[in-house]
Amino acid sequence: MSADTPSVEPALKARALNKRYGRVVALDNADFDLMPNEILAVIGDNGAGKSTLIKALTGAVTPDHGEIWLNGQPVAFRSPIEARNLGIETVYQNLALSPALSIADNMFLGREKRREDFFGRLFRTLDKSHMQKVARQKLTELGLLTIQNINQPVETLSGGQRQGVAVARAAAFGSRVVIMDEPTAALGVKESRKVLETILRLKERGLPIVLISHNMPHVFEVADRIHIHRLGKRVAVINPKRHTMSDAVAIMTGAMAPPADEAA
Amino acid sequence: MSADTPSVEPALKARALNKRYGRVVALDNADFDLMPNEILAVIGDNGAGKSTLIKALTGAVTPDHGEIWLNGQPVAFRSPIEARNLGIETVYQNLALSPALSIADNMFLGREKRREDFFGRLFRTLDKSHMQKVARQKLTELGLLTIQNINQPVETLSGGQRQGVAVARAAAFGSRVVIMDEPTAALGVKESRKVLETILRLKERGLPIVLISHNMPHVFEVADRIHIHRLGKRVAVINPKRHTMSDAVAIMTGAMAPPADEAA
Amino acid sequence: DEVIGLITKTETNPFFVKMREGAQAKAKELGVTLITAAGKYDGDNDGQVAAIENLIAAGAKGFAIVPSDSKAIVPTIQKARDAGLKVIVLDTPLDPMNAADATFATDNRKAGVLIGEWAKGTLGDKAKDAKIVFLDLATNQPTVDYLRDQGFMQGFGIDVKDPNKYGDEDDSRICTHEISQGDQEKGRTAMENALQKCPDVNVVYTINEPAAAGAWEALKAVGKDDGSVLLVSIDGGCPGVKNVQAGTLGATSQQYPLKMAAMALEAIHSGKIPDIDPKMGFLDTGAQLITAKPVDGVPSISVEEGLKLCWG
Amino acid sequence: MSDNATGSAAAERGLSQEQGGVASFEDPDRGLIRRMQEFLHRYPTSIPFIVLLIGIVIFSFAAPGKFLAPFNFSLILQQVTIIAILGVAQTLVILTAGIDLSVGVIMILASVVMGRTAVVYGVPVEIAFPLGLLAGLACGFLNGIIVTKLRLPPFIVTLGTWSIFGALNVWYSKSETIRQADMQEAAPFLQWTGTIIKPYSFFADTLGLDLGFLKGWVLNYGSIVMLIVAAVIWYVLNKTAFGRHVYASGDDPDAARLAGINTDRTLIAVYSLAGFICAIAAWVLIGRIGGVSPQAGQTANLDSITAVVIGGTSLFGGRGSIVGTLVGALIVGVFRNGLALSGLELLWQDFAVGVLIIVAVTIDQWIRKISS
Amino acid sequence: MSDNATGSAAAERGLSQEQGGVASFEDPDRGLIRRMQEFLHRYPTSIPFIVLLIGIVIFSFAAPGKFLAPFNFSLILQQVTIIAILGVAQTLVILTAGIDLSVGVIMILASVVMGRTAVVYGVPVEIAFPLGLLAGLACGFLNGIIVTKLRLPPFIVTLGTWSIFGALNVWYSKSETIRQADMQEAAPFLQWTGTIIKPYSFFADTLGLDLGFLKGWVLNYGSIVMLIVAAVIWYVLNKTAFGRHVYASGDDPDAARLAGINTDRTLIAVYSLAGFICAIAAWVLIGRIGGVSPQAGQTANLDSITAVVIGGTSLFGGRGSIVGTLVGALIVGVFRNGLALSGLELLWQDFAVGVLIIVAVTIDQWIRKISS
Ligand SMILES: Nc1ncnc2c1ncn2[C@@H]1O[C@H](COP(=O)(O)OP(=O)(O)OP(=O)(O)O)[C@@H](O)[C@H]1O
Ligand SMILES: Nc1ncnc2c1ncn2[C@@H]1O[C@H](COP(=O)(O)OP(=O)(O)OP(=O)(O)O)[C@@H](O)[C@H]1O
Ligand SMILES: [Mg+2]
Ligand SMILES: [Mg+2]
Repeated sequence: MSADTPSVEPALKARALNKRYGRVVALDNADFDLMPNEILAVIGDNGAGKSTLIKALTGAVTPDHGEIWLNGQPVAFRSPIEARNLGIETVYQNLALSPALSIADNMFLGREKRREDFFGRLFRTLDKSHMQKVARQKLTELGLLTIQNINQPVETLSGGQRQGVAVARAAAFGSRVVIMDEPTAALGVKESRKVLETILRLKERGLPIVLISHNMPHVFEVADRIHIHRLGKRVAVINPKRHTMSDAVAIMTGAMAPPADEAA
Repeated sequence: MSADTPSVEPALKARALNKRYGRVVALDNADFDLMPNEILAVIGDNGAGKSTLIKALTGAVTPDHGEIWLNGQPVAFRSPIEARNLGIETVYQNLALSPALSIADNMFLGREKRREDFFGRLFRTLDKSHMQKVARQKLTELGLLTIQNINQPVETLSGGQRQGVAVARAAAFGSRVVIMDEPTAALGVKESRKVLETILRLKERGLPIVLISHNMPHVFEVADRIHIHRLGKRVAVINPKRHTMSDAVAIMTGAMAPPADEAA
Repeated sequence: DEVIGLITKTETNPFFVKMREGAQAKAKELGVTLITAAGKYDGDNDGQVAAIENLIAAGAKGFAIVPSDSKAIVPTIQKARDAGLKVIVLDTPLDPMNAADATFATDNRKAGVLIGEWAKGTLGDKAKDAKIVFLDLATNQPTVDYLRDQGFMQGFGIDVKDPNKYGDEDDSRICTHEISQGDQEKGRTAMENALQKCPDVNVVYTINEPAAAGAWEALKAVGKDDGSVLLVSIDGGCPGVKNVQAGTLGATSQQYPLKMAAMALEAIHSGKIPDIDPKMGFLDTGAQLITAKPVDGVPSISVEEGLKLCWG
Repeated sequence: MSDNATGSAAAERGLSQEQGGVASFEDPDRGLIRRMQEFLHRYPTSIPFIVLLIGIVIFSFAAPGKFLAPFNFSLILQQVTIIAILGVAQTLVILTAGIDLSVGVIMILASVVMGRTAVVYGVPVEIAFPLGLLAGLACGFLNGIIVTKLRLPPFIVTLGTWSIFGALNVWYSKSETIRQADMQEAAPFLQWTGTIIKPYSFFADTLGLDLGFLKGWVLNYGSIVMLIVAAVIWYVLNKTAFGRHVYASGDDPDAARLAGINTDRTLIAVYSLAGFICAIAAWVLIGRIGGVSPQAGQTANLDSITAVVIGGTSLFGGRGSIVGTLVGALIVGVFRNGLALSGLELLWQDFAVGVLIIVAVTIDQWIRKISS
Repeated sequence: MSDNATGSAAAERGLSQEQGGVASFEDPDRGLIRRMQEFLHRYPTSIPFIVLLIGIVIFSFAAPGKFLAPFNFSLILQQVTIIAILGVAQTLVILTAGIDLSVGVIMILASVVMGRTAVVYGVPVEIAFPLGLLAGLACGFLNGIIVTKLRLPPFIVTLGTWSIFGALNVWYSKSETIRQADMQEAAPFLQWTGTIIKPYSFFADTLGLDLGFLKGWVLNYGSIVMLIVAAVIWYVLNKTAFGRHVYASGDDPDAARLAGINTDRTLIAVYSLAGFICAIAAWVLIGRIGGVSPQAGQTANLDSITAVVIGGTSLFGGRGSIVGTLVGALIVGVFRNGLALSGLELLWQDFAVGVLIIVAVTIDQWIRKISS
């Protein structure tokens, strides 16, 4: 199996992850490999277990069994904080935003910037204007120009604007791995394009990226490799240059057997 | 303006809808026309005001000004219930599901079926097994086969499964107008296809459908007319047969002036 | 192993805490097991009903109870007596009184009368145009509340109208009734509000000594701690008696919870109910007026004696 | 148009070859523990029963003999009846993400209306009793109207009406207790809930069955009223559309509204029903003490909320059950009774109640965790 | 691959022609009412002040003369001080979607520890006072630990610890009051918060300013302590990262955790801080009553929650403000004082308090609605 014996150490690797909820099996001996500085797309049917896989990798869910390695080191995150402290930044499918907090507050949640002056050092005063400026700038980079007020509570944003905030946050702070679970689902044509550009830009910065998406054209446009998830496990990893979209969809839905050389 | 003087009465019509939140203007004199038995797509940037438009049309939000007609009758819905009682069924972008209730409960929420026997008539006992059967069937029609337990609380479903439940509900119960706000955003390739098929099937049943989507291929595939929303108002209604996707996107983003004949 | 119960109105009121302590000491002396219980607030009938039931289940020989609602508890006490338990009522008699095997009470009305008479006597001629503030217990007037309040009025020479209810009097000397809940902090708040209404107050009746201590703080804050206001109370706890000694409290009626409890335990244990004056209907454990400034015709004891007898 | 659908069409070509068939992850391993887990997972309402059982076992050691006597269990049942009924009312309200601080005072007010109207004003009990029920219903209805029409937080509304109903209670009752003897004379029907039945004699006398294990076990009609109230509300919550609407309204009110539920009507019905149930509790209360004590019931709010929360219902609404509330009330009753019998000093009884409540809920949560 | 991107690429061709530029919907119409609306919309914390003002106006008619006197306002301020401080503690907890039923008893326990240790056991106040603060902190810490580590609902936890701390209070205090005179002798520092200052004389004597409008207005150090506590917590909530975490933890705890906030640590800190603030309230309480009364403050829980909720903080967490709580406490204080001065019968005062609370929050909501 090719994916199991890579020449370089994967940035993020998992073996035999299992997770069940009552009688529902969400992960069934799932494997995962993210190589350094690649864009890995994860595709699969609704309910295949993609989000659960991501959550297991980032400590948001504790797998029942299975092992995870970050850059070759075994890790066992007990909470998303631990993953984040090691530089893994994630856009969760449900976005993980605090509805009543403002856009700027949400962007910097958990890594607020203090003022650099006396007050900041002594009283830990936040540098709100700086954070607002940066937040505005990051959103503009993603083309979210219709946001009129950076202090608007997130709950008053449109579905797409909200997603933009989550993506901007991950893109701005990811330092080792960036994981995005359907980042463009609610986004418009223009904004989706910007997100893809952002992903490519992150790759240029040397980061590996995991992209979960149901949008095959997007996947095939940016992915270096495609992890196909089905019924709770990885069934294949394919090279988008050597397979068509229709092959990928066929494997994903079980219509086609995974290619022998790339089967996981 | 062509859209203003249609030969037949629109199924749903609105003029000069306004809605502001504090200093944010979400609807700015927006017009809307849905012809009988057509599929009308509504497209627009994130934050353009599409969802607010839909909410204003269905009573989920009360517009500050503006008038609405259903089949030529002026209406002023004070709550979504009134719209629903007149046969307008909506898939809201945030889905409007009760997280702790089961899939079957959610599908039949507000129109539960009673048992037909003595108990049902006397004690209003619900016919749970019937509702579960129908719910299962509707989900299967949408291709959501990975749902293992119809009594699972909706909050434990994957993002796509959840959306499937909301779409199935609207498709099953819409009797006059069906409105779908980004129904395929979280859906996989297969499931999206089924939703488009469902939309076409609803049209065959003689219903007019409103489809909000950022997926241009989907829009151009099924829409009879395309309402382009920008900065809180309708800027154009175009015929997908006479315009390209790139024209639509250009009008939507303000890069191109709306075509004179079809400008709203 | 003989079990005897003690049920008080509330758990934390020092009056009842001392009563329990007295009972505990007596129980040890007699070699019996004491089970204590209490209502959750003044007026909690249901808590006391449950406590009595539990004592029946525990096979107690008998119990002493300070009833929260002296009428409503009667059927439950009947049930206990039917089950063979001896019941001695403390402090507040039942209605009807003979529903218990015996009643060891302080006459709360009489305690009120004592401080009323003392206040009247101390004021002398000025009593005619006194301005009186009442700091009472609660809006719904639990038994002890109206007994003490109306007793004070009787002693002071006010026409009480309905003797089982305050607030219906029309004597112009009554300036206001305020609610203190017998709580020191609320006592202060009540007195502050009363002072706004009656700046020329010169007599303050308080339901208990914590309320009196709170009231005194309010008086002090406006400079009325100069003896221009007579503050009277009921209980006779050690802090209260010391306040009489210090002159912050004019007089207090002292009651004897430890004595009551000890006597009750003794009686239940021995099965010998002491003789009771048939005229009174209950055994009076006494209430004595404590003041540093005795008034003719009002029996009182000195602060020193009071300190020897005080309970907390 | 020619360039519409190529991209996604390309992807969807893959679908044509798809094979049907439902995904099946079904799991074969079903040992005893696994089956136990599944049972608990499927019937989470059984978990509080386990906690209750643990409590009973503990106290049968802490207060040997006395605690386990059938008569004592009868007592516990009688002691928790009122809180359990109020708990049912409170559960309804809490399921809608509300809270009702006025249940206790509604109960007292209703008992005063029933008792005083019949005994003091001499109105026939056939009128006084429904009048009391109506008073409860009206109080609840008022709560519901204010909550929905003025869109105020239920906490504030019921805090306000608590004061208001309390004042009305003092006004109407004049704070006068109605004695058992007077009640018996004027309106014995109101005391009916306190009537004791002995199941043992019942079976022995009427059916000729000698069910020895029932000896010593007594019951009163109040407990039966409680069970009926709980059963009816259980039925309403689980088997009728209204019940689903109650859950949905508390779970996510906005979603419920968008889904087409008239949440206002649901809430008004819930508060009214809760008020009515409080009036039934009033009836049971009269039976329990034989008369009417207008000062009672001040801690009933907190007690009823406690029963609800210990029973596993979430204060945030939408999740919980009536059975949980009954067991919650029983758990607290068992603790209090057991501690009282244990002969512990009052002060340490309080301490122990606090500890036990926390421990009980911890065990509950722990079983839930391992069963999922 | 050749068939990848055609579909969406076709659509995206439209983007190349796009013009930049931020969307601007800015609205020019800005009349007086509009500007007022915008002010309220932008500073929603100002709304409770308006309600407070309305209350003051009403009572200046209902109890003319007395109510509006500066001295009476001083009284109201003193009367609400303790509840306001406890309200600040309660606000912290409620912002995290919790509730603290133990604030009142923590306050009492801390006051007993301070007072009894100093007066009865003769420990120097320099030790006894910090010991009291520590006791409050420890109680809060215990609450926090149980809530987070055992994952129990805060309602249950603090209900349990309420019993536990209450028992400890009875045990340590022996229910014995400490008299003002004894306190004055042994530990006058503990009474310092009750010391009265007269701002008028202060300005007149030290600065030579004759600020006539200050005449009659007195203040005590307790009120100043309250303002300092409120200001510090306001600062913490609004200007520090910890404050953001408090809001986020209450708003949507799952989202906060996923976003990388250590919600457990935040919660433990919040409960500990709340306990500490309760101990400060204990100090103010000693100043107010001059000594220590182990039975005081039994209604403080409900009162503090009331202040928080009237101040506009949501019991579901994540939304609310300290300023609101202060104003909420003041509103209740004004109502109670005004009604007491109005000379209304006690029973109808209770009635009126209930009505006024509902009316106050209704007006608050109504202003909020028209301002949005
Ligand atoms: N309750 C609210 N308070 C304040 N602003 C709001 C509120 N609801 C919506 N808005 C604002 O109104 C504008 C329109 O929002 P809307 O949800 O209608 O956009 P949309 O066209 O549906 O966008 P998307 O495609 O991202 O779903 C946005 O700028 C949004 O921030
Ligand atoms: N907390 C839970 N309890 C029970 N079942 C769950 C829970 N979370 C997820 N599941 C189930 O696990 C399966 C996998 O869910 P997951 O969210 O990982 O799917 P997904 O691949 O991300 O789907 P989508 O593309 O729709 O987002 C689904 O069948 C879902 O119903
Ligand atoms: Mg997913
Ligand atoms: Mg939208």
